[in-house]
Formats: sequence, C-alpha cells, structure tokens
Amino acid sequence: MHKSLDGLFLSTREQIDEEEQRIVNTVRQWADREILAKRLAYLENYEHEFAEKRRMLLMDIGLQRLALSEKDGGFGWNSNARAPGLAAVLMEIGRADAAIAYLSALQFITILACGAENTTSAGALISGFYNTDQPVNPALILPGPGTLDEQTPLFFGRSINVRLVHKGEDDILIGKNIRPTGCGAMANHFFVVCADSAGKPMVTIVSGDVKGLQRGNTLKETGLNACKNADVTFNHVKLPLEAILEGSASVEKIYIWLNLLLGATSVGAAMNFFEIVYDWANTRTIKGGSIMKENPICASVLADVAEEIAIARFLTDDLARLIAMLASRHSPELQHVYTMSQIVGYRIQQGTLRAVNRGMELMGSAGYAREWHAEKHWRDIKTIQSNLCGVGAEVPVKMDTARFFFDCKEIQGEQS
Amino acid sequence: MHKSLDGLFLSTREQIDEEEQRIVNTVRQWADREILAKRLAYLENYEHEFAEKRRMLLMDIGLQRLALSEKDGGFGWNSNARAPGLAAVLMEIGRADAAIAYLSALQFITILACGAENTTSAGALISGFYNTDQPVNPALILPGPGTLDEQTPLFFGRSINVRLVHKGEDDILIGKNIRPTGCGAMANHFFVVCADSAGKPMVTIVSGDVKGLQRGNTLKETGLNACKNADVTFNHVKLPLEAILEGSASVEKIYIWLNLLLGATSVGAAMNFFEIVYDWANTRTIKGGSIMKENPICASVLADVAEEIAIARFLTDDLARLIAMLASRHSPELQHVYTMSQIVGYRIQQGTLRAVNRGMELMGSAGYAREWHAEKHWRDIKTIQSNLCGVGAEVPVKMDTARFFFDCKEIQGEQS
Amino acid sequence: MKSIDDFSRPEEYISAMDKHFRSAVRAWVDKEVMPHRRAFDEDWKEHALIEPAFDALMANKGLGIQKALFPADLGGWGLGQSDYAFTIACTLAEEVGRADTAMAVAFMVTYWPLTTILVEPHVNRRLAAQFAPMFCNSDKAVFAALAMTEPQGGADIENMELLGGKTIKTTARLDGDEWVINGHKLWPTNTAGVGQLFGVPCTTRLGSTDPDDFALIFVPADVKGVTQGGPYEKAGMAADKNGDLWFEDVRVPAWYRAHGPGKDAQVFKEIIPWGLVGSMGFLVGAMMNLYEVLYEFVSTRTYGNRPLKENDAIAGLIGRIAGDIEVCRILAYEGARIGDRRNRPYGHPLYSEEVLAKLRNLKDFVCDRAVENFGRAMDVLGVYGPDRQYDIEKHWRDIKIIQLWMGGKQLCQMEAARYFYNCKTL
Amino acid sequence: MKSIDDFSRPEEYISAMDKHFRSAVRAWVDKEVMPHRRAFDEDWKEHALIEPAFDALMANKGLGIQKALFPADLGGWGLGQSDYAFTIACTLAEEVGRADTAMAVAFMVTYWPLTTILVEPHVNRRLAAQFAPMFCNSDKAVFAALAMTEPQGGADIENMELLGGKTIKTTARLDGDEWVINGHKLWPTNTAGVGQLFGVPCTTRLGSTDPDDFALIFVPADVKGVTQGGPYEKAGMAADKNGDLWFEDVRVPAWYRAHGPGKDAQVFKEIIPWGLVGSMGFLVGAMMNLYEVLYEFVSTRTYGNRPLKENDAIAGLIGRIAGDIEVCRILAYEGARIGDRRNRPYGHPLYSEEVLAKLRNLKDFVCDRAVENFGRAMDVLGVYGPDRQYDIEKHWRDIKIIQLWMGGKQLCQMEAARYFYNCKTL
Repeated sequence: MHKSLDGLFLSTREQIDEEEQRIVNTVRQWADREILAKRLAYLENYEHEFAEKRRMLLMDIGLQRLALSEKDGGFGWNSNARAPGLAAVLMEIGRADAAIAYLSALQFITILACGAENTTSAGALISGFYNTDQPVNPALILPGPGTLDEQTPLFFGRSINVRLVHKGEDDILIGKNIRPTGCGAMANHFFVVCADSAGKPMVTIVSGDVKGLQRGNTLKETGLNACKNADVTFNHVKLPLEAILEGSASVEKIYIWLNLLLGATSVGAAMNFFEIVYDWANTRTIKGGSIMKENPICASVLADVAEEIAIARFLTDDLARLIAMLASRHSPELQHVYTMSQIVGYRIQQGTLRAVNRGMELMGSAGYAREWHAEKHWRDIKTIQSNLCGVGAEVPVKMDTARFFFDCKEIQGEQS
Repeated sequence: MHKSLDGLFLSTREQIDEEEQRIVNTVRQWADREILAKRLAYLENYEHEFAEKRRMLLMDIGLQRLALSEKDGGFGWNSNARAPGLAAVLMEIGRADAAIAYLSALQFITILACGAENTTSAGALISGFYNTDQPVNPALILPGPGTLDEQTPLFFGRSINVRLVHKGEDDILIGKNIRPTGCGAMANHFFVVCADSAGKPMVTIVSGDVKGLQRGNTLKETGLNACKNADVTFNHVKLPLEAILEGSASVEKIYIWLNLLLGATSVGAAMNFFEIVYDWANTRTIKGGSIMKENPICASVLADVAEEIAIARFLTDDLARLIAMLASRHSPELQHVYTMSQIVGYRIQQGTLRAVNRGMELMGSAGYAREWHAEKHWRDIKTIQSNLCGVGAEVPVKMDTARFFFDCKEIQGEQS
Repeated sequence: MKSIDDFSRPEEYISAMDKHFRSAVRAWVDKEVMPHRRAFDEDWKEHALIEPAFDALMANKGLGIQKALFPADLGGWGLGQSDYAFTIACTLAEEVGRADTAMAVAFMVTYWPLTTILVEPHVNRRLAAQFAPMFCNSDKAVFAALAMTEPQGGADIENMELLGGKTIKTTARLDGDEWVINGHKLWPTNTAGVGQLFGVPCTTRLGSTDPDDFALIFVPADVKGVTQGGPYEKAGMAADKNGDLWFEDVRVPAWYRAHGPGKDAQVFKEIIPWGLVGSMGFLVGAMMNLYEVLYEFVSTRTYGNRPLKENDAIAGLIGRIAGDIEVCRILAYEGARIGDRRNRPYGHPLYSEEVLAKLRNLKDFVCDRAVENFGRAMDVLGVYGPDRQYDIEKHWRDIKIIQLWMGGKQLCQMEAARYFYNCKTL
Repeated sequence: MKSIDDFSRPEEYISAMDKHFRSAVRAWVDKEVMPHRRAFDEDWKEHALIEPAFDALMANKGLGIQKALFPADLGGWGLGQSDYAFTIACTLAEEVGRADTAMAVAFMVTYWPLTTILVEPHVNRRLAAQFAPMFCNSDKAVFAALAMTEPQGGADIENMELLGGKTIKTTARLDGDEWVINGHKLWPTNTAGVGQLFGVPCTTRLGSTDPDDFALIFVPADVKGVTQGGPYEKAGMAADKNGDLWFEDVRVPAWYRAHGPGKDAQVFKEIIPWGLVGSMGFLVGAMMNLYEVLYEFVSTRTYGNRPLKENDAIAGLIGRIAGDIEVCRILAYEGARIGDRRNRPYGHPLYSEEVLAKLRNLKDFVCDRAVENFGRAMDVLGVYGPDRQYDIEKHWRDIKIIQLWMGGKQLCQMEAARYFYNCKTL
C-alpha cells in the first residue's frame, strides 16, 4: 500500500506529544523494516524470528523500559497521562505482530499497576524483574471461569481461583490448574489476582521460579502462537510481603489497562490487515476483468473493513483520553472508567475481528492460506478477544454495564 | 430517574467552555420543566404544545440566534470550533423532543453553511430570514433517489434533482416533486442542493414564498410528526444572485453538520429513552416478584441500551472534535472529515435506534403504548435515520467510505 | 422470481385446501383492504372503515370464515378436525398479514380461545353447540378474545412453565352451578368493545401453582359485570383494539369452563403454539408485502443513475432481505408442521416442552428478522421510508409488537434455552 | 433436550436408509476420528494419521462408502438412483462434519465429479463401468477431485450464470480419438497427491461463452502430463489437501468427456447444488458438535458461582446458538429436499436458476450463522476458547473456508439477488 495509514485512520491525536510521536515512528520503522518487509521469511521461521525481532524491539530500541520510571532507568511512561502514547506504540507493534504487542502490553500493565499504586515496595519488586537485558515474559492470572465443585470469591461474578492465606508469619498462595492470560509456559513472573481469607480481591506478584509453582503442558492455541501458554498451579507458594499490592482498586486498574492496550494491539493488527486487503482489492480482478475494488458489493465489504477499524481506533483514543483524564480536574470516578473500558474494550475486539472476517470474504482461499498473513491476524485477534472475555462471552461485561448504569445489585452473585 | 445523565454518559467534555455549558444547562432546565415534567399534557395536545415550547426555546431563550454571528445579533456560534457546543445543546433539546431539535439542527446547518463560506451576500440573506421574532422553519433539499426516466447530475452517486439554469440574465431553479429533509409543508426557506448546467453541485437559498414554488400535500410520516413535510416543485423559480453559495465543498459541509447535529438529536432522544427504561426496570417485577433489573437477561438488555447510547455519545464527541479541528494546526482534509462524518453519522443513528429497539423489548406493551412516550423516541429516531440515509440504506455511505479508503473510482457513477 | 408465491414452502406439507383458502382470502385482501389500509391508522378509535372489511371476511354475507373451526354438523367447516389445521392457520395468517397484521391478529385471535374447545382431541360438544350460532349464523364479524395479561407482572401468565399460574389475580369461585368471576385484565386483542366472547384464565385458589386450580372459563361480553374500557392509543396495529377488561361478580354457568381441573391448564398451554405459529404467519405475510413494495421501488428508483437493484451493493442488501423472507417462510411452515404432527407417531403433543420451546425459538427468530428487515427496508427507501404512502412504515410500526407480545423476546429465549440445555432455574 | 438428534428435521423427508447410514457413520466417527482429531492439524502435510481413518470409512476393508453412487450391477450401492440422494448426502455431510469438516469435504468431494455421470437422469454407463473398479474394489480410500479454480479471477469458474465459462484458460483439444488438455488449476480439494481421478472443466475454444464449448473431462491422476504440487499450509482444514494441478499435453480418450457439448455445461451447473447442500450439511454437523461441547462447558463451569447455563443472560446467548442450529438444520434439509424434488412435478431441475439461487441463499445464510456462532462459542469458553483441547477452535478455523469456497459469500448474494429481483446486470 502506497499511502500512509495515519492519513487514513484519523486519530484525534493532538493528545500525543513530540517525544511520544518519536517513539511511535521508531517502532513503525522497526515494524516495516524488520517484519513487514520480510514477512514470508518471518513466518517460515516464526519462533526464532519472533524471538529475534522482539529482542531488537525490547532491548535495542529499549521498549521493555518504556513504562519504567526514570529513576528505574526507564522512559517514565508510567502515568495515566501516558495512556494515549502507550496505545499508539502498541498499535505500531501490533501491526507487525500481535503476539509481540500482546506481551509488551502485559509488561506495561504489570508495571503500571504497581506504579499507579505508588507502593514503592511492589514497584521495586516489579522493576527488579525488568532490570535485565533479557526479554521479560509476563503472565496475568485474572478472575474467570469457576467450577461446579468449588464456590470461590468473586470479582463482579468472575471467579477468583487463587487464594491468599496466612500460615503463621507467611503469606501463601493456593490455586490449582489455573489458565493464565499471557505466556504461562515461559513466564518470568505472574501477576496474580487472588482473594484473601475475607474474599477481598487483591493482586500479588509471583516470580516464575518460586518453589511450589507448577506448570502444566504447553497448550496448542488458535493464535498468538509464539506466546506459549500453560496452566499453572500454586502449591502453597510463599510470598514476600512486598509482593502484595495494596489498594482495592488494583484489579479494576488491571482491566482498564488491559482493555486499552489489548485494544490497541488488535487495532494495530487490523491496520496491517487493511494494508493487505488494500493491495488485494487493488490488484485482483473479478467477473472476468474488472478490478475488485470497483465492484460495488466488494467495495461495500471493503468499506466495512475500513469503517470497523476507523471506529475501533476512535474508541481506543476515547478510552485513552478517559484514562488520561483520571486525576485531572475533569476526573471521572474509577468505576466509571472501569465500566467504559470494559464496554469499549469489548467493542474494539468485536469490531477489529469483524473487519478481518469481512475482508477475508474477499480474499477467498488467499485469506485462508498461511502465506498471505491475513489469517494470522484473524487468529491472533480472535485469541485476544476470547481471552479478554474470560468466560461467558460478553455477559460479564454486560453485567458490569447494567450494574453501573442501572444500579443492579444481585446480578453478579455475592460480592465480597 | 434520580441520577444525573452527565454522571452516567461521560463525554470527554473538556472541550466545552463555560459559556457553552451555561447554555446547555439552560436548555436542560427548559426540557425538564416545560416538557418532561408534563409529558402527558405535552403529548395530548401535541401540535399546540410543540409550537408553544419551541417558541419559548427559540425566542425567549433565544436559541434561534445561537448560530448567528454577533454582528447579526446572534450568539456567534458560527464557527467549526463550536461543533462540540452545538452538539451538546442539541442533545438537550433532543432529550425533550427530537422534532424540536431536528428543526433547530436544520436552522444551524443553513446558517453555518453560509457562514463557513464567508459569502457575506448569502450570509446576509440567510440572517435576514432569521431576523424575525417568529420561529423559522427550514428545509433542505438534498441529493437522493433518482428516477428511471431521468439521468441526473450526481453527488457521489446520489441524484441531484434540482437544476440551476441561466435564462438570459436570470438564474432559474427547476425541479419536480422533490422530497425535502425537514418540514417542507411549513418551511420559510429552502436550502437547496442543485446542479448547474455543467452538473456541478452547488447550494442555493430559496425563500418559501417565491413565485413558482409549489408544495404538495402534507405527508403522513412515521415520526417527527410536528414537522409537517411535503414534496416541493421548483417551477422556474427565479433566484437573486446572492442566493447562490460559492465554494464547491459546500455540499460536503452540509453533510458534515447534518451527521453531527442529527446524531446529537438522536442521542438526546435516546438519553431520555434511557431515563424511561431506567424507571421501568427499577419498578417492574417479573417472574412473579423479582425486580426486572435484577434478572440477568433483562440486565443484559439494559446493558445494551446503555452501551449503545454511551458509544453513540463518544462518537458524537469524536465527530465534533474532528470538525473543531478543521482549520486547526492538526486540520484533516475536508474529504476525510466528510467521510468520517458519514460513517459516524450512520453509526450513531444505528446505535441509538438499537438502544430503543432493545429497551422496548423489556417494556412490552407499555413500550408500544403512546402514553409511555418510549414509542415516540423510537419513531422519531427511525425517521431521522431513514432521512439521513437518503436512498439505498447505508450503501451510499459505504461507497463514500470505499472511495476514500480504497481509492475506488467507478462505484458512484459518472461524477461531475 | 415471478411472484411472492415463489418463496419456498415445504411443498409436501401443504394441504389440498390451501390453494382455495389462499385465493379466496387474497381476493378479499385486494378488494377490501389494500385500497384502504393507509387510512386505517386514523380509524383506530372508531373502526368505521375497518369493521365493514372484517364483515366481508368473517361474516356470512362475506367469506364467513369465522365459523371455520366449528364442526360441520353445527354449521361450521370442521377445520378443528383437520390434520392440517396449523398449516392452514399459517396460510390465513400470511395472507391477511400481508395486507395488515393488525387485521390478521384481530381476525385470528377470534379462533384462539375456541381452539381449546373445537380442535381434536379436545372438542367440547356442549360449548361448541352453545357458541356455534353466535359465529355461524351472523352477518356481522363476531370477535372473541383471550384475556390473559393482568396489571401485575406482564408476561407471568404466559409463563406457565415457570409460574404455573401462581400470579393470576383473576378469581373464579363456584357458587352453586355458576362461576363467579372477579378480576382485571389488560391489553387483550379484541377488547375495548370489540369482543363478544372472552376466554378468561382464572385461578380457583389465589397463589396456587396446582394445575387443578387453573380454570379457563368462557364469558360472553354481554353478561352482567363485564366492563370494557376504551381502546389504547398505540404506535400501530390500529385494526386491533386493546383495552382494560373488568370482571365484577360476573356469573356464568359452571359448564362454561373449558374442560375442568388439570385439563384446563393443559389446553391453555396448547393455545401457545397456535399463537406462535400465527405470529410467524403474520410476519411472513407482512414481509411478502415488504418484498412487493421493495421490488417496485428498487426497480424504478436509482442510485448513480442506475436502478437500485442493479447496484451490486444494494442488490446484496435487498437480496439478504428477500433471502430472509425465504428462510422465515420455510421456518414458519416447519413450525406449523410441528403443530400438525401432534397426532403423528413421530410428533409431540402441543403441551410438550419440546413443541413449546421449538416454536418459541422459531417465533423469536422470525420476529428478529422481521424487525431487522423492515427497518432496513425503510432505509432503502430513504427519504420515502417514513412516508405512509409507501406502506412499509406502517408494517414497521405494526410488527414490532408481535415481537413484544405473548411474553416477548426474553420469555422465548428462556423457554428455548431451558429446553436446549435442560436448565433448572431459569 | 436429550441429544443432538432432537434438533428438528423435516421428518417427512427423511429416507428409510437414513437411520442405517447415520448410525454406521457415527460409529466410525466415534471410533476412528473423535479420539484423534486434535492431532490432525499437525498431520496436514503427511496425512499419516488421517489416511487410515479414511480407509475405514471409504474403502472395502471399512464401510466402503466410496462406492455408494455407483450402480449396483457395477459393484456400487446405487444411491445415484435414489429419490433421497440429496437428503442422504446431507446426513453423511452432517455426521462426518460433526467430527471434522475437513474430512467431510475430502470424503464427499470424491462423489462430486461422479455425480455428473452417476446420478439419474445423467448416468453415463460407459464411464461408470470404466471407473467403478477403481472405487468399488479397493481396500484403500480412493479420492476424486473437481479441478475448477484457476490462477486468474478466483471464483469466475463457479460464476457460470454470468460468465458462461468465458474466463476458463484450461483448454481441451480433440486430437483423433483423444482429448489433449493443457492448463493450471489451483486449490481443488483432494489434490497435492491425494486425488486419483479428476473432473476437469475445460474450454474447447478460449474465451467462448457458448455452452457447447464447455467440456467436463475425466482425467486419472496417473496419466502422463498430470502434475500435482505439494499441499498448501492453511489456517485449518488439515484433512483436506489442496495444491496446484498442472496439465501438460495430457491425453485421455475422447469418451472421457462427461456427456458432450451443451450437456456438459448443464451437468456442471448441476454439481453446484450438491456442493451447496454438502456445505450446509458440514456446517450443521460441526454446529451439532459445537452444541455437545458447549453443553458440557456451560453445565460444569460457573459465573457468579452458578453454572453458566443457569445465568439467564448466558442462557439467552447460548440459547440463541442452539436455536440457530435448530434453524440451520431445518434449512439444510429443506435445501436437500429442493434438490430431491428435481424429478417431482412440483420440483425444479438442478440447473434451474430457481434451485441454484435458493440454495445459494440458504448456504450463505447457514455459513453466516456458523461463523457467528463458533466465534461466540469461543468467547463463552473465554480463556479456554482458543485451546485446542476444547475442540471448538478447530471447527472455528475449519468452517470459515466453507463460507469462502465455491465463489464465496458475495457470489451467493449476487445469484440470490439476481433471482429474487430479476436483476439484469449483476
């Protein structure tokens, strides 16, 4: 595609400053040169290439330190005000490979969730993990599906499957066969939503090498294939005190960032899909001669692709703006931003996936063949979407929405 | 409903200044006191009440002069930068009665389209129409459906059914049985998109009492029942020179404002529908006892209502922001804003109508009975949506979208 | 495609009588309804235009179709005995619904309470003989109504599966050889002065969930203590009058009860399938008319100076609308067939969870398609969409309530889900 | 609901053989496929695991079902003569598709080119006798393929209605009593080394739209000049190998042409209905399996500490999924019946615009529901949705291409719209 994506997908980007724009541009160059320009080679030797290019991004360009505070040697993008910048960066990474963006998003979330709490102890612990010249692989353990045989504490209806118990002096994590969000099989640390004895949700940080942490077999999954995931069991894992984040709102904040940053990731992947479809529609002929894009029904499908991406990008910017407004003079309440982030986060995934599903309709078997790369975006976005749902498709988000807008009290089970 | 809508439907409203907020508040008071508080009385004697309350808004509060320049005795909201303020005001009016908002939106558009052109002559002509103590009823003649028996000049595929021809010294308008957008049966002036002999689209202003202007029978329509519409025929209507707006982009600008201001109108109507559903869901019981909002499937329908409105409001703000950016240092090109306005305008109508359709599912026959007012919002929004489509549902917008994003050349017929 | 009759139906299910009924009703529609229906909306209060049209369809001076369910020896046509009763009902609903779904529901609801006493295997000869003259010997349209909804908890009455009539507030007390009925009903079709006979679900013991305490009792409108309020003003459905209905110490003979303890609850469950199949028929008929109007519009109006239907994108959009009509018609008749299989070895009784849930699902599906497609069609007409002259906006207003009645969408969803997933607590 | 077999079908259309076929194939599925299918994705290149499973279904040492269409006197089962051929095809597609739609398409595409010479009224005895031994006397699965798509303009070949074969670049030249074939085909199911017999649509005159110049010629894979490329790597459908297929001066006897000028174009049109009904069967089968997996998940996993299915909102969502399966199954068998009516007085021939357009519409509809519902189901499973162990994500990847093949969604839309609105220029 010969034209600039920025010229096509307007973001109301007056909110991004020069420094942020510089980094966005750097990442785009990396994406174009290192991955998109050699896409076939990249896919043929995917796992190795993924590791190589990701290292280049995280280490050489230094993005692993983007969300670290300056005193920790980072770029200092660790405030709510950086939401637009972080989203913009993830769009660029996602455009190259959603799997790399996915892991970066999880990195940022773990750092921001600590930083935003100003719990220096947890902050120090987390930045310790990132004080390395190796790519860090994070994984989240979020509330999700429960099982019949066990009543669990709930985070707005979602089961918190990890318990934090006190044994004598020690804080101990207990949880069995839990499905992480992220790369459980290769994670250096886990960011775990657990519940204390009172059922109160809290967040703890667990190093990947602690005693009692067991990992199951590596899973075969639809997409994000380079992010190896596996179930984990916390068999009486002993935690240092600083591993426990204070602040009841920390779980809400994780979801707020998750919705923004995974949204940006999918928008980025969808934008590259747009580029693929653009070239396809401008070169393929149908009906024995006319160029595809000049056929009205194909054009209307193309319009759906562009429309869904453009809207998803608007909504991503809106959410980033809301987050940036937190603690400003217009600051909305956290529950409000949480609710909107769930709504918008779901809509973004739905919209970007629809864009890809529609575009594939025009690409026929090429949309389905590995070599065209289109199907990778399809699988990656779908994997992000399902993970973000957690369980029960959009229903948990609908319940959050109804609770906030209509003051429902009983629809999410016994709250702790 | 006991809570404030602003607390629920966040707009990223840092963009609205104090003066704008003051007027928004005044209009909300008018809506609450004059219409919503006495809704049954308002509906029982609708045509008379509509005229009364509208006069109060336009004359006593002075909103008819909102978009007039200060030198013309107006509030001076006649620049792109006022887009957020104008949208906010129309949401408040639409919340009370979409029909009143609809006519105000058309007023603003006719004024802004002239003002934005800085064609003092046309500007003077239009402000002349508004230099009155009577409510002004505007109507637009937009490109739309063509007929088999006549090839017409096109505005991106839509037929321009009015021709501007030169006879000797005179500029003459010709067009037969054309369906206006607005209140053709009672219009004081028409804002007419016509084509010159070369087929070039342009905009002219026609007074409602000129010779050769004929109106058909008043139509029975789905909603906006107070806005009496009728087909019009321009039987060699002679135009003064200043009645012709210069500037090729004037048609695009009309659509940009139309999408924003009618979008805001529908969002306003939908917000009042939200209030109705809120009260319903908090008082009605189902399944022999439980409160409706506490039933999860009803809650998920309620969530759809809130979600669609919240997203529509976000998109309205996004579009307002884009328009305000025109001619700023970040100014996007006009075709871009035009395209996004068509996409967003269509999405807003679709979303608000879905909100109402879903909410009605929970209200059963009450949603269908006149006395509950819900069905009025449903009919009004639907009427706005179909009018905004013009012809062919969303296809003309899809073709605009494909043309902009994929550089299609042939999908909208022979362009002039 | 040559005509609306080319939309698919399961040919093997269609009765021999179908052609005859269809052509007779269509002739009536084209003569008595089509030319006037645009004016019906203004006639919602008086029915000055609407009543004569009904007479020509239902009464003896016209087609006399209101007698159809009664046994032949009582002056009816004996359709209550037919193995094709549901399929024919679907055909009638379709043909009348094509013109005006409000007329269709007003007309067919007259059969509704009567199905419980006139359709095999539940024929109540004594009641049949009692009411036959009223419907079979009249030169005026005679309407019946089923008075279900009550002020509290709207759809609870239709929710028998779950509530077993627990919330019914209308009481029937046996006093000697008479029922004494007290209660307040809302919204029944054919009230507000229209109905001459009411089927009234009552409870013989307030708050009971015992099926034996559920009673379906027939009440002629002219009995002392029956009061009908004025018609509600609605978004549409002008030919269907709805109002409040009060019963104050209303006395009717004991044998006016449909069948008796237990059986009444069963036949009441059995009316639901009739209502669901009828609803689908109404919607398919309305959509067939939608197709007729749309066909004309997209063939004569243009975009890009070419007929709308010759633009591939618009063709795709209107093609989906026609395709949905095709789909919905297949489903409506399959649903009717599920009803007509009630006496077959491979069929299921009308009161079975299987029949109720499957028809709830199909009705919910067809409703969604109809609401969606009428909305799309109005947008295809664009500035002409909201114009009464184009006949689509009236259908759009009318059919929405078909989605809302009989417990509405969510009750359909719950009954279907309960069946498909064996849910216990929905 | 007791089992997946309770999803509605038009009972009156089901053949007596249905029960037998279904139970035999389901037994094979449960033994040979279900335990191994998760591993099939990795076997896309070798088919080391997949081939033995096919042998047990198709070859004589197994069910021997690959001979089904051949006349009994040639060693087949004579299904080509059955009035229920389409309905049975739908059943087979459903049962195999339930386990793995890729296996289903690979298996059933073997019948596809053969329908043109084995199904009444188009039986070509000489070719039938020629190819019968190949399929009827084998202990290994034998696959056939229909080589349609060419490098230029993907779906043009399926677009016979519009293009009449104008764009076909594969040529057939009669040289003495032999056809000489040259051309390059892409993507046929059962290529990349799998296929042993190809049905090859060619033109006898480049650029011609005259149906007489369209030739459908059978080419055994082992003839000199036939080259098959390696299998493409795809998002899914591992059990269905697709590759490039080259014909360089390939010579076959003149009588290997299906029927001859004109007739070939007709029978080629007639293969489309088979493909469309098969596609619907695959999807319905896959969705029935979706229901089985989903049922288990929503019954054992919780939200708010209650089973997912007992949450009314989730019940509504999964109820719609089950309801769509019910709807799609009804439509698939109605579509099959439209095919089986081909010889009935009230039916239409397979090549008629009516049959093609109606089946295109139904297939398009069912595809959309399937794509939608598998996506929703993955979200219901949430973090487990993308996990191969739950068997839904594989279906999700597999079935997408069913929407894309045979000309894809937009061709379906255009053919349907052309029929419903009598469009002239689409």
